[in-house]
Formats: sequence, C-alpha cells, structure tokens
Amino acid sequence: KDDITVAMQLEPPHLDPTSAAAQAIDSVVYSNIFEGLTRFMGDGAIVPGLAESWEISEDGKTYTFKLHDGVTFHDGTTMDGEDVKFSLDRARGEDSANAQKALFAGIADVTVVDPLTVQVTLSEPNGNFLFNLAWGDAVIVAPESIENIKTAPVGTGAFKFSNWVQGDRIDLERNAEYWGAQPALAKATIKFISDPTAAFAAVMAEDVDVFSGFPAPENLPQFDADPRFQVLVGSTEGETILSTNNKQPPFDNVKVRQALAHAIDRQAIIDGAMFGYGTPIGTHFAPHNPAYVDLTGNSAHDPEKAKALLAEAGFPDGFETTLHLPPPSYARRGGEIIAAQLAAVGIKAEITNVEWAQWLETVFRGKNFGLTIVSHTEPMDIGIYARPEYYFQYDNKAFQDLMASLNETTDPAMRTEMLQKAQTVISEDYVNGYLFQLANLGVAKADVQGLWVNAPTAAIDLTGVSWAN
Amino acid sequence: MSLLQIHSLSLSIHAFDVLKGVSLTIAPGEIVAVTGESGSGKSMTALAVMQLLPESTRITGSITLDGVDLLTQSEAQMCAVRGAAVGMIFQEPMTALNPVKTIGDQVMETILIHKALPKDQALARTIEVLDRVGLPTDRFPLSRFPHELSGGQRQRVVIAMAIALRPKLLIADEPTTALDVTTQAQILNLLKGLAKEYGMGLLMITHDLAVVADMADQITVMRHGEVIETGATQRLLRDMQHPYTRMLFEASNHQVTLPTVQDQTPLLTVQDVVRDYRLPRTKLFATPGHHRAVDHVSFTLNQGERLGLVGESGCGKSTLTRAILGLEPVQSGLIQMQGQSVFTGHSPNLAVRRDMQVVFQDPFGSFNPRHRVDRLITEPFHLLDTPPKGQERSDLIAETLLAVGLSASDATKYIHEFSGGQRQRIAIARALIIRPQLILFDEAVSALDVSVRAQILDLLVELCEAYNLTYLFISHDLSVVRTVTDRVLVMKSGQIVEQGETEQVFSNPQHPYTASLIAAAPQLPDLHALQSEHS
Amino acid sequence: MSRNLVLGGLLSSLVVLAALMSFVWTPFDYAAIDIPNKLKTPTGEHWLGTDHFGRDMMSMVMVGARTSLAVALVAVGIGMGLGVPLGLTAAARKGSWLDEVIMRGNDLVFAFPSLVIAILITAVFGAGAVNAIIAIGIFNIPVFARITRGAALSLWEREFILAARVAGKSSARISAEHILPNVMNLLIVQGTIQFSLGILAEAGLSYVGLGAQPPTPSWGRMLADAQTMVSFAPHLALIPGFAIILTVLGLNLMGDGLRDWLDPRLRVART
Amino acid sequence: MIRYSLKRLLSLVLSLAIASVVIFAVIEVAPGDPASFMLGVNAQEDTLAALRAELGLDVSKANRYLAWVTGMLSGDFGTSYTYRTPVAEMISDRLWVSLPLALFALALSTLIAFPAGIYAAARRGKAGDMAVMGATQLGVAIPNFWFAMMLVLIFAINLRWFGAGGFAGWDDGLWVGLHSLTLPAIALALPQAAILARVMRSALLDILGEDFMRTARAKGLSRRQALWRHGVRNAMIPVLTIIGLQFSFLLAGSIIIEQVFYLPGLGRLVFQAISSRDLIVVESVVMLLVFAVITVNFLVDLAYALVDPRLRSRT
Ligand SMILES: Nc1ncnc2c1ncn2[C@@H]1O[C@H](COP(=O)(O)OP(=O)(O)OP(=O)(O)O)[C@@H](O)[C@H]1O
Ligand SMILES: Nc1ncnc2c1ncn2[C@@H]1O[C@H](COP(=O)(O)OP(=O)(O)OP(=O)(O)O)[C@@H](O)[C@H]1O
Ligand SMILES: [Mg+2]
Ligand SMILES: [Mg+2]
Repeated sequence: KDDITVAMQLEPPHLDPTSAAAQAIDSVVYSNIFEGLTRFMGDGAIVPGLAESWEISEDGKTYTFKLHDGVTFHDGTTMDGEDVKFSLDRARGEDSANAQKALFAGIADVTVVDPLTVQVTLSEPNGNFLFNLAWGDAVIVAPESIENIKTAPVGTGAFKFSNWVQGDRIDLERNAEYWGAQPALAKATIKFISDPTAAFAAVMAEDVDVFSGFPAPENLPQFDADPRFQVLVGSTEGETILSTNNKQPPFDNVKVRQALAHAIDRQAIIDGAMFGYGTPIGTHFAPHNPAYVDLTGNSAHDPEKAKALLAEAGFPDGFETTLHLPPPSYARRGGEIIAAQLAAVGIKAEITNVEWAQWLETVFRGKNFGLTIVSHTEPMDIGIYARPEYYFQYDNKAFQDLMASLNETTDPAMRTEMLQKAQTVISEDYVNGYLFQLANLGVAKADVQGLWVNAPTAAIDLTGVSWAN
Repeated sequence: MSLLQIHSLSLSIHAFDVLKGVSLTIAPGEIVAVTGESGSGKSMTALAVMQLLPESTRITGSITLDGVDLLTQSEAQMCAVRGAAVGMIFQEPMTALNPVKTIGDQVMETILIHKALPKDQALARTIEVLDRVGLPTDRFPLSRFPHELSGGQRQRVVIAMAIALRPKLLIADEPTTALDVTTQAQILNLLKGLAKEYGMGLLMITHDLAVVADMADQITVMRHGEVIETGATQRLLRDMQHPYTRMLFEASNHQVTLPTVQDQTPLLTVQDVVRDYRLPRTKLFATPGHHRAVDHVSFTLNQGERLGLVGESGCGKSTLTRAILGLEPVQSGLIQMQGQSVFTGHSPNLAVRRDMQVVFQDPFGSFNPRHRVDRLITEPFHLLDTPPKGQERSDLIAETLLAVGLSASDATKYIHEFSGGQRQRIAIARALIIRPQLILFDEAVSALDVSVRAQILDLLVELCEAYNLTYLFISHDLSVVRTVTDRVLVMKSGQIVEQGETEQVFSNPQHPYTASLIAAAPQLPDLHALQSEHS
Repeated sequence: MSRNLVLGGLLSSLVVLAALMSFVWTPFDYAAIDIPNKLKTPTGEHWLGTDHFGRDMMSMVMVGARTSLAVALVAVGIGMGLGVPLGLTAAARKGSWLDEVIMRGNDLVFAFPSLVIAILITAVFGAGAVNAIIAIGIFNIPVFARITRGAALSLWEREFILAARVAGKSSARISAEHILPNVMNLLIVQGTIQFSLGILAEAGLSYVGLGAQPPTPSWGRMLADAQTMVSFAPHLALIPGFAIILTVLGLNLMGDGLRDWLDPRLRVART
Repeated sequence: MIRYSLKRLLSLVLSLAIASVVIFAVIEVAPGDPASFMLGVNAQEDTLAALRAELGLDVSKANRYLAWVTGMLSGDFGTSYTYRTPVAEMISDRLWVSLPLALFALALSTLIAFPAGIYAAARRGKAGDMAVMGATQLGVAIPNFWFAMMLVLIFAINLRWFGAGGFAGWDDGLWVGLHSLTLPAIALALPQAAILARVMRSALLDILGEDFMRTARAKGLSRRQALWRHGVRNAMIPVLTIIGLQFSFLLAGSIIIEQVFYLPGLGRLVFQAISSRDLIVVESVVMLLVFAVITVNFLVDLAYALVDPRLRSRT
C-alpha cells in the first residue's frame, strides 16, 4: 500500500506559506511541497535543507550557503542561487505580504556568487538566523511559478501538488524527480475535518488513516484501547497561557497578577480541558527545551494565598473582569474552569467567546480585554515579552536589555544562562498565568510509521512516512 | 309500485336524536317535496338515503330502493348505487364542484366510475347531458373550469353529473336557494322536465313553500326530525291537518299593515351617484378597468317613508347601502341627509352618521362573539358627543331590548345564547338605540326561517307605530318588500330602472325587467281561496 | 379537552416547573466544577450524573430549562409584539402602499436564510443570550404579521366589523377592539408553535456556540460539549437531548390540542 | 398569467436590490479585519497595509458596494480574500454538493411525507393516524444535529454501512456520490418529512370537508377514490408552499449538518467565511441564497397556477 489519507482540522486558506500566518498552510506544504535552506526535523533539530552546507564569517554577519546540485522545481525549472535571492528578497521587500517579515529584518543583502552559492549579509549578528530560515515562511520559491502559488504551488519537495477540492481535501503525489531519497508514499490525500465529532467518527470508521492534531483529547483513550489504532502524544511549541492585560487596572498591580497565578489550579485545567494531555509550565518556555527551568513552584495552587494577596492589593472582595476565549477547545474549556477557579477567590470573570478575527481585532490589536487564554505556538518566542506594545503590554526595561544582548550572543552556554534568567524574570513578575505546554496529539492506523510525534513547527511531514507491511 | 320507501327511519348522532320515525315514499316520475324549517332534519333524511352520514351516526328503520334495503348494503355496494341509481344535487353550486378539474372531466367521471360506458361513448353521453341541462358544448366547451361559469351554470353542471346515468331517483337538497329568482325558475323547470322525461323519482328538499306548492306532486312537512304531515299537494294545501303546517304556510305569506305616513319632507336625497370598483389591470401598463356597481342612481326618501329596493344578486344594492352610510367614497354624485353630505373630504361625516343605522343580513356574523349584548347594542354610542352613562345607560338598554321583544336581563348574555330570530332583534335594537332618523335594512330577514321572519316583520310594524320609523328596506324577496314598504325602487346592473308606489309597481310593472322579476318569483297559491273553494 | 392538550400541558408545565424551581433550589451549584468527579453516570448523589467538568447534570438541566424558555419566550414576545401590530395595520389598510410595504418586508425577511443571519448577527454583535433572542425574534416577526393579517382580513369582511364602522369607529380602534380579540386564539396556538421552534433554534445556536455564554448552562451547548463523548459517556448527550425533545414535543402537543380546543370548527367531524 | 409573472418579477428584482443593501450593511459592520486575520499575530503594519491594498479593502464602503453589485450583475462575484480564488468558482464548486444534497433530501422528505400524510388523513382518528402523527410530532421535536450525531454513531461507526462523512465527488459515478450524501440527506429529510406530512394531512382534511368531496361521494366514488382523484391535487397548494420553503431551508440551513458530516457545501463555506472575515464570500453566498429563496417562491407561485386553474386565468 503506498497511498495514505491524512486528516487535519483546519483547511488552509491557500497554499502559499510565505504570505499568510495560517498554520494549516505549513501543515500541508512544509517539507512535502516546499523546502527552505534549512529545515526542522521531527525532534526540533535544525538540519541542512536545500543548502548542502554553509559557512559563517568570524563576525557572525555573513552566511555563505552551498546549494544542492540538481534540484529542480515541480515544473521542471532548476533551483539555483537566483531563486534563493528571489525568495529572500521577496520576503523582506517593501510590499512583502510575509506574515513573519520580522524574521528577515536583519538581512542587509543577498548576493548570488555562482548558481550554487549564495551569500547572505546581516546587519547585526543573529544567533537565530539558521533557525529562522527553517520556518515555513522562509521556503524557496521560483519567480516562474510565483503567480499561481496560492492555488497551484510549485516547490522542490518530495511531493507534487495535484488537486484541491476546496472545503474537502488536497491531493499530493510523489515527485519522481526529487533530489533526495524517494518517499515511500506514491499518493497522499489531506482531508479537512473541523468538527471534533466528525473527526472521531472519521477515524473510527477508518475513513482516514492518520489524524494529525486530533481535536478531541477525550477520545484518545478509546483509540489507545483499540488495536486498530495508535495514539501519538508529543509536544508542541505552544505555551498555553492566561494572558493578562498588564496595563489595565487592576492587573497593573503585580500583587493582583500573583493572586491570579495562585488562584489557578493547572492540573485541574489539564485534566478537565485536555483530559490529562499537556505539561504544566511556570513560565513562557517549552519544557522540552534544554534551557527550560521548572518555575511552576512560583505559582502553586493556593486560593488562600490568592485571597490574601488580593486583600493586600486592596481588593478584599475581589473584582470583575472579562475573559475572552478564542475557538480552540483548550481555551473554551480551560476558560470555563479558570472562571470557576477565579470565582473561588472572588474574581468574577465574565466569559466572552470570540472568533479569531474578533480576537485579533479586540484583544490583540485593540488591547481591549482583561484576560484571555491563548496558546503561543511560535517556537522560541520569549522575545515577545521585550515588546511593550505586544498585546499583554509588559514593559520591563531590564528584560528588554536582556533580550537585546541575547540576540547578539552566539555562545551556547551564555545563551542558556540568559534564557533561564529571562524565564525567571517573567515568572516572578507574574506577567501572565502560565498554564501548560500544548500537547501534539495524533491518531493513526497501527501500521503507519514515520510520523512526527512532536511538532517543532506546524507540519505533516510525509517524506518519511510508510506502511509497515 | 314505489321506487323509494323510507320506513320509520330514526337516526341519532352522538346520542342526539336527529330523525324520529321518518316514513316517506316516492313513485317513479313523482316529485316529492320535503319541507320544514331549518334543522328539521331534511338534509339528514336525504343523506341517509345516500348513506353519506357523518361518522358515529346510529340509524334504525329501513330505506328500500327498488326492493333493496339500502341500510343493509355494504359500502362497496352503496358506491355502485350512488351516482348510478341515485343522483344527488346540493345547495351550494359555488363549492360543489372540484375547482381544479374541468367540467367535462367531472361529468364524465360519473359515467366512468361506474364503468357504465366505454370511454368514447362516455364522452358522447357527457356532451349529451350537458346539452340537456342547457350547456351546449359549442358555447360551453368541456375544457371549462368551474370558476369560469356562473352560479346557475355550475348548478346545471352538478345536475348533469347527477343525471348522467339516468338514475331512478334524484335527490335535490335546496338546489336553488343560492340562486337568483330568474335562475331559480330555470333550474326548477329543468328539474321538473327531467323528472318527467326520464321517469325519475325526484326527492326535492326546500324550505320555500312557494316552490313546493309549484313543483311537487307530494308534500312532506318535517319538524324536529319528525314527519308531521304528508299528502298529495293539492289535497294538503286544501285541508292542512296539522297546526304547524298551517302556521308555516301562513307565515310564508305573512302580510302586515303599515301605519300611514303623514309627514312628507325629504330626509335623504341621493343624486346621480356613481360607484366604480377598480378592476385589476389586464396588461402591465394599461390603465385599469372599472366595474360600475352603482350607475347614476338618484332618489329621495321622505321623513317617515318606508322605501324598498329590489333587484337580483350583484346588482349593486349593498354597494349603494355602503355609500349611503358613508363607509365608502363615491366617484360622483351627492348623498345628503337633511341637506348635509354624508361624506366630507376623505372621511364620513359623523354628525350625519348618527342619524342613520343599519341592520345586516347575517344574524350570526353581525356580532362580535366576544362581547355581551349590552356592549353590542351600545356600540353606536360611539357616535354621540355625550353618550349616556350609568343608570341612564342601563335604562336605555332595557327599554330598547323590551321594544324589540327581548327582556332587560338579556343584556348580560353572549350572542351565542340566542336564536337567529333573537339575534336579528338584537341587531334591530342596536340600530334603534340612538334613535336614528333612518334605518337601512340590508336583506335583514333573508336568512331567517319563515316563522321567525313573520315575527320580525310584525316587530317592524310595531316599531313604525311606536317610533315613526323611516327606513330603506333592501331585499331580493319581492313578497316581503311588497308588504313592508310604501314605495319601491327596482335596480338592475347598478341602475334604477323603475320606481313608484309599491302596489302600483307590483300589480302593474312598467319596465320589462320588473315584469320578468315578478313573473319568475314562485307564488304561493292563495290558500284561503283554495280552502274556501273546497268547503 | 383532548389527550394532546393534557399530555402537552403536563410535559410543558413539568419543564416550566423545573425552570422556576431552579431559581430557589438546585441539587448542586450548577457552575461548581469538580474535576475529580467528572463523567459520573447517574448515582444517588448526582441524579443525572456529572459532566466533563464534574458539574451536576440535574442542576444544569434545570437551569438550562430556564435559559431555553427565557430565550424562546422573549423571542416569541418580540415576534408577537412587532408582528401582530404590523399584521393588524396591513389588514386595516388592505391594498394600500403601507400594506404592500409591510408584506414585501415580510417576504424579504423570510427570504433570508435564518440560521446564516443568526450566525452573522452573533458574529457582528457577539455571542450571547440577548443577541440570540434578537436573531430568533426577528424571524418571528413576519410569521406573526402574516398570520395576523390573514385572519384579520377575513374578519374585516364580517358584518360585525361593518357594524362597528357604522358606529363611526376608526380602523385602529376596530383593530384593537374587535379584530385583536378574535385573532387571539390563533395567535396563542401559533405562539406555542413558535415557542417550540424558538427552543429548537436556541439549541441550534448554542450548539454552534452562539447562544448563552458559559457558565450559564444551555441545552444546546451541553449537547455540543457532549458530542465527542457520546461514545463513552452517552448520558451527557442523551439528557439534554431528551430535555429538548420533551419540551418541544410538549409544546407542540399543547399547540395541537389548543387548536382543536379553541377552534370549534374542527371539533365536529364533517363527512 | 403573463402580467402576473411580470409583476412578480418586478417585485423580485426590487427585493433583491433591497436585500443586497441589507446584506452589505450587516456584514460590513462585523468587527474583524480580513487582512489581520490572514497575517496573524506577528504581522507588521506595513505588511497589513500592503495586503489590504491588494484585497481592495482600502477604498470607501460605498465604492466597494457599487463594485460588488455591478460585478455581480456581470457575473463576477469578486475574489475571495482568504482563498484568493474567484468567488463564483468557489460557489459553483460548493453548489455541486449543496444542490444535490438539498434535492436528495427534498426527494426523500417528499417520498416519505406524501404517503404518510395521505395515509393519516385517510384514517383520520384511527390507530394508523395516531401512529403517523405521533411519529411526526417526534420528528419535529428532534433537533436535526442530534439526529445526525445518532446516525453517524449507528450507521457509520457501529454498522459501518456508510462513511462517517465527507463527499466522494461525482467523478466516480452518480452512485458513489449519492452514497456519500445518504446519511446527511436522511438527517436533513426526516424532520422536514415530519413537517410536510403534517401539512399534507391537514390540507387533505380541509379538502375532505369541502362540498365537492361530498359531490364526488354522491357520484359513487369510494372514500379512497374521492381522496385520490379530488383531494390530493387540491391539497397541493399548501403543500407546494411548504416544499418551496423547505427547499430554500435545505439549501441554506444545512450548515450544521454539513459540519457534522464535513461536507464541502455552501453552508460550511459561509460558516468558514464568516469566521475568517472573508466578507465578499459571505456577502455573495447570502445574496445567492436570498436569490434562490426568492426565485423558488416565484417558481412555486407559478406552480400554483399549474395546479389551480383559478390562478391561471387571473390575467
Ligand atoms: N354532523 C352533525 N353532527 C351532529 N349533528 C348534526 C350534524 N349535522 C346536522 N346535525 C343536526 O341534525 C339536525 C338536522 O339537520 P339537517 O341538516 O338535516 O337540517 P335541515 O332540515 O336540512 O336544515 P336546513 O334547512 O338548515 O338545511 C340539526 O339539528 C343539526 O343540528
Ligand atoms: N370590493 C369590491 N371590489 C370589486 N367589485 C365589487 C366589490 N364589492 C362589490 N363588487 C361588485 O359590485 C357589484 C355590486 O355588488 P353588491 O354587493 O352591491 O351587490 P348586491 O346587489 O348587494 O348583491 P347581493 O344581493 O348578492 O348582496 C357586484 O358585481 C360585485 O361583484
Ligand atoms: Mg339542509
Ligand atoms: Mg348585498
């Protein structure tokens, strides 16, 4: 058997990973259709992609990439230095629609040395540069096929785009000209099933072989108990937090924020909302990262202490606030539990369920909220705490300086030390309520192998997937 | 040998006895009329013959048709009898036909359902019977739908359906009540002719004694589900045995004597009144057509005078009434009450309106079922500047109720607690209570049983004596108009074609239309003459 | 009184009773989360078991009845409050431009896909009970306007209306005094039917997350929450499902029964 | 007849014009910006502005309305903000699912409702009537999403007679496509069938009380013959109205059912488009649905005339 049907929850709006934020795009195209100079592996490691190797200059400002020879796009054109320059210039250009334009902000110049060599010059040294190039937003595209990229993507990957039935599925087929190892699968269908019940039914009825990002954790024990299926539980880069508007009274008072932190029972939320899947966190950092420090002790569940802190802050009878909940079930379910836990210490949080569009407008851009629950899925994003205009509006000069020096540091040991310091600062400032690291949940037929367990980036990498017999 | 023999037929619905020991016979070619007041069980007797009774009906006795007891027949056997051996015609021609099937199909269905004839012959027979009832196919193609025919024509179609298979017995339940006098005369003639021609027995149900006397060979009088008298027409008319029969016939021909009028000053003047109804546009951008319901009508009504208005259905009588009441604007002409216009600008002139009241035809529909009698009859108080209150009001209510022959205690009852005749008394009370100068009676006695009608007519005379009433009495019933009016207007297609002293007009009509109207109206024979002749 | 009326009345009053009762007493606090005790099947303590947060289902169903009834009732109220006067006006001014405008307006509202508009309304103004009421209420207006107009038109033909006009009463006054009381029966019957439709609509909106917001329980949301758990905790879906079905069934039966009872024409069977 | 049709056509056009204004106004006040939805939390201001310009969101609302309406008149529904494909194309793709589903459900509902309604009317008051009416009461009371859940549980997961959802497309033949629409069509059809059966029954009972039915019986037709030959066609008028309403409902109202069975239909398209603020898609689909309802009503009115000759001759 060499074909597979994979389901995921959300349908991508289009298939250009370089001009939209939707993770669903990356899930479909990352590594399957498009590749970048570097790439993520399933364990989070950064490895060479289209770039065979690279050299970094002494001052850390110039990167010279050596490209793989004989790489062609699906339309038959060759992939060379000009395509790399085109892709990077397009992403950082004036009228770029790249959702992660900031990733390319440090690039001063891109020069094609010869067809297989490209030199990228940065204005400042950047320890994260290779990591940045691994993002889906940094994949290499060709000027010849850029016009129709949104509906007919042409990349260099192991699979070619073949068909898209909007609202239903996308079909991929094996790229016989692939420069790397040929994938085991000849055909792959990616189906979109947004409703959790439908997702359960589709897997149970064996309509799909794999469900990546299964939306209903409560159903996993059933699949686990069923010999037909395997359940894959891994980690994601998503720190799920109770975001707090640090500028809005009373949350501008650190005592209030601390009270909030102690009012919350993380384990109850993980058990109630996620049916046990998820790792408690005490700061904004992924637990699987070597630099992670366990700071959950700073905010242990202690309603009495929370009440005392509230009284100290001048709210002995609590106060009222709002709790905006975006659509994912971690937020909707978690929100109900948190509202009940806050009510126990006297904080009355009025729940408002919002859609993403509304969340972005009201909460994220309008900063018109008290509390909200959201999972920050970008990898290594502690840097957002250094941006005072960011929606939770944490403004700490010392932390901002720390981040600035981190960016310039390339020494691994020093970076680790600085990252740990940063974790401690935000944890002790109780900037947000830190809940748990979102688990990556997948279900597959028992004899499917080679699927990513963790999700260092949103991707359903099919290149290594095969059937056991 | 009798064709149909009903023997001591009793029938009850939900433990309510509708028929009690009804017996009746019809010989071939004979016309038997069943008559009696509303609710006496005439229709039930007919339906029992057809075995088309409501559910949960219990029935005893026997109905023998040509020696077969219909009550013992199975439903399937009855289906074979209905339409083939017995045909039936109902009262309401407007609804008795299926609106979505052509008349040809509906007539032919009778033939085909009984598999009496093959299809082509059935068609020929259909054309033949339609022709026989006066609907020749060249003018009335088989593809016509019922709504494309007038009421009288529809009734002919129903008759054609009923006689298509030449049944031995034809039952007609009030076949002409809904029709105009002229049409009625034609239909009755048709039925009479058919009975003779085909040798059919005709069971004719009607409450109109003039029709009965004119048509029937035999008369059966029913009351409260019982046959109280039966016999050959001439004999029964001559020596009625039962007082009820006598009362019925007297009431049908009830005559009253109006008090004479002294005053002759004009009260209401109608000058050149025209009332057009706009017809729906026939083409999108064409100017819409008009239907002229009242066409240059002029007349004067004097103080204390009792004026009649007669004419066939649809000639514009009610439209004229509404115009006089100022309920609708007129297109041209002037209606004045003692010199004041009834309609000023865009709204009725309330000052004039309080001098006019009206009594309508339908004793059931002219009252709000949710109000009590006192509230119902005081509704016109709305027209007064200072309506009476408290004691004054209840005194006035009591006085008016007494005047129309009811009692003061009826004021607290609801309308459904009264009979049709009593309701019409209440309607008159409502018209009377503000002592208007003029009362309009629009078909005020047409829906009433003859005995009740006689009482209401008597009441009118009493009221004329007591209150010196002036009224306009509108009716299609010539005999009634003749007795309760001093002067009469004859209306045809919106125009007044003749007017004059009532007796004058009736005994010596000038206009041919008036003459045809009078000729078509069935007349009760002069009973006194008949009876005295015998004795 | 028919069997329908009795059965429907009993079912409906049971639901109303449960809703009223919830104001003074529920077995547990309906919002009290107790994760360790989640997904319990019915026991002596929790009569109808607990949900995925360990909340008492019995209490939630009782308070949910309150939500459903309130939303549907107010929505029908809006529909009647606006639709009936519109229908009366249209009938009183039959054939005029006003009549035309009202009727065309009705047609237009009818032409909009109600669920889509309800979703839009809640997207625009935010999810919540009040907006659900408005969304459901809007679509009730033309229903009542049409029914009222239809019935009023035939009443305007009746002679007692003519009598009232002869008494010089204005059409507004006639509408209030004579027409309205006589269409009341019809409105009551339609009201119960719209009421039951309102309950279904509220359930549907809550099911897609646009009805009353948590922690206020609502049957539709309980169903939505339960749907992924049907396979291992069927009571979570069965209980609110039955609550909806019984309520709607009760109201419909009552509507049918009322119709038979209030409309004497239908009581006597004709051949 | 022609005049009648023309007049109806005129009011149809007017209704559509008003509907377009209402739709545009309602949808445009919805909070949420399509550009920021697409670019997510890390988007920079200049990127957002660039995208807005690309989408044509930077011109005034009045101009956008005009562009939308004039575009629609020439068959151009614009380009979806999120999908970046022509809206007309998306809609026609989705119609290939929604329209067959609606027709399938309508056919099912009619096939169930007609016999049930006629049977119940013929046995008025008897056990058969009670049973049918009881079933329809239940059918009306059961929320269809709950019913759909149960269907999936039983027929897809336990019995595995049908897929749990999704649409197989028409490429593999009519049968395959219909098979994948069967469960959703049943879920949609049963509640509608319950309503239709009730309407059918009561319309027939009304007709049974008419004088011409008595005339038919007097001609010698049996109860059953009278019902079929004279009753059913006359009862079609109220039934047609309901069928018209149901068709529009099925076309638009299957959002939830499409969700449960993850069908790529119109309903789900609107639902997604609303949440991603793909305003132009929402506007166009809603407009299309309104158009469909108005047209269906128009057709139903014309169908009346076919059934009822009285309307035919009303010039
Ligand atoms: N379906 C029915 N159920 C119960 N009672 C009925 C039914 N139909 C008629 N009746 C009663 O049977 C009695 C006789 O009715 P029938 O119709 O035979 O009177 P009728 O003499 O034809 O009167 P009319 O001249 O008004 O037609 C009446 O008292 C009536 O109330
Ligand atoms: N509202 C209306 N619109 C159009 N035509 C009307 C209207 N009312 C009455 N007509 C027509 O005007 C004519 C006169 O009607 P009207 O009711 O005055 O007749 P009528 O003499 O009172 O008849 P009947 O004896 O049947 O009551 C009829 O041809 C009728 O069809
Ligand atoms: Mg009778
Ligand atoms: Mg008249």
